[in-house]
Amino acid sequence: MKINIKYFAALREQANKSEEIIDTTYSTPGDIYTELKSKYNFSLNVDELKVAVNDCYEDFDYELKEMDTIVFIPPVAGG
Amino acid sequence: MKINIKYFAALREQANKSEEIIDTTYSTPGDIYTELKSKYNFSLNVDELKVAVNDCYEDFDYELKEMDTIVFIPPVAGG
Amino acid sequence: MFEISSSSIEEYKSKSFVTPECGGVVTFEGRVRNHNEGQTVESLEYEAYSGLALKEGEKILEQVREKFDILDAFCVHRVGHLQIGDLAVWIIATSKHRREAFRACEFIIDEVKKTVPIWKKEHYADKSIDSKWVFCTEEHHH
Amino acid sequence: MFEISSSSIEEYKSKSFVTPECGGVVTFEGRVRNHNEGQTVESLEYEAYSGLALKEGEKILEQVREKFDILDAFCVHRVGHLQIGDLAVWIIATSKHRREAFRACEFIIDEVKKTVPIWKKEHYADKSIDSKWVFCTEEHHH
Repeated sequence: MKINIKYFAALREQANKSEEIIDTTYSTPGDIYTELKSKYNFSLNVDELKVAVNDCYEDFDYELKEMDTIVFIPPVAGG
Repeated sequence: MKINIKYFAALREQANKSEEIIDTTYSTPGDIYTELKSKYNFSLNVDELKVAVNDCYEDFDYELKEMDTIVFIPPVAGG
Repeated sequence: MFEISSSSIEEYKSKSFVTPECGGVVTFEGRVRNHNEGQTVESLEYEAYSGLALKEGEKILEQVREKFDILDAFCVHRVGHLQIGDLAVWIIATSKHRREAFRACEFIIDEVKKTVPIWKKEHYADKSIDSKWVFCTEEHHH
Repeated sequence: MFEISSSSIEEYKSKSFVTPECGGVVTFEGRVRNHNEGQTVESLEYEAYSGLALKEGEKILEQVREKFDILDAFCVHRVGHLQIGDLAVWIIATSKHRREAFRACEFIIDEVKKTVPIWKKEHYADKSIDSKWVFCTEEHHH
């Protein structure tokens, strides 16, 4: 299944890209993060993150569909 | 004893003047207000007012000196 | 600093109070609104006993510096005949951390209403109602 | 309305949000300060996930209208590379009575810091310290 991933802040720097389309056998954001964490050596653990699918907050066990867009959200620091 | 009186807000309108020098036998702001209240028919009672002598808040039994300046202060409404 | 002005105070809003250590700036604008206690207000007259008002205003700003960890605080109050929407009082507080600026700004407007010898007379749209000098009860004007 | 801007947001400060029934206006400016947790900060980079940030921002402004008796509320957040003293966020709340505007304005900045996907990276004067993406702990930045 193809999934679009966008990266921000620390994750963007560690992945060294802002966006990519991955082809994965996993179907939840939680499993996909585990896969990407090991690939890019992300410093943030999954319990430090939130996840958005198609610009809405969702759970890490949300069932993804082909070409959904995922954003893993590091702790925010606006203001 | 000559005392300078300045009037503001409702008192200014009721006295129909902003300032005057009076010659009085009284020596405290409290007694002078009673005298002026009866002269100008002021609507405010002394317990609704504060008093300043020479630009400082003082008590109504403050002992006045020749040519002190008194202001009787109606309830304030700034802001 | 506490000031009283007989002309528009809108221009104060563009003055900069920012310093490098300043993280938060809170401002309060008190404006003339078109109603009060069920009456349609047409305009307001503000009158100040300046000699004492400036002293009392400065006293409030001294208190606020003692009570809160702020960098700067300033207040200007308009006097004269004001129309609906006109700026009557403008306050700014700056601090490293935002909480202190919020607390300080609100403290200043609360105290200004309580202790500074400034009065206001309301003129009403309904001309059968006499203009009157209003007292500052809590939440009276803004 | 909630906005995100990649250029200076100073000009928002001169926009008028005043209506005839408005008595109180409270604004908050969050600015880049020159220090944080003992370090001398030289500049900040803000990055936003705009698609979600705008939705979350609007949600905060809806909440604030439900919780407080205000007339209007607006927030704009800057993104990009900011220098010391630059305006990072600007908020305005207008109301009939001042208390509601103070409460609303503070609520907005508190919630923006908690829920809107915006991040900041601090660059330090001491070049031996790596720039880092900081988390928003209470009273972290302003």
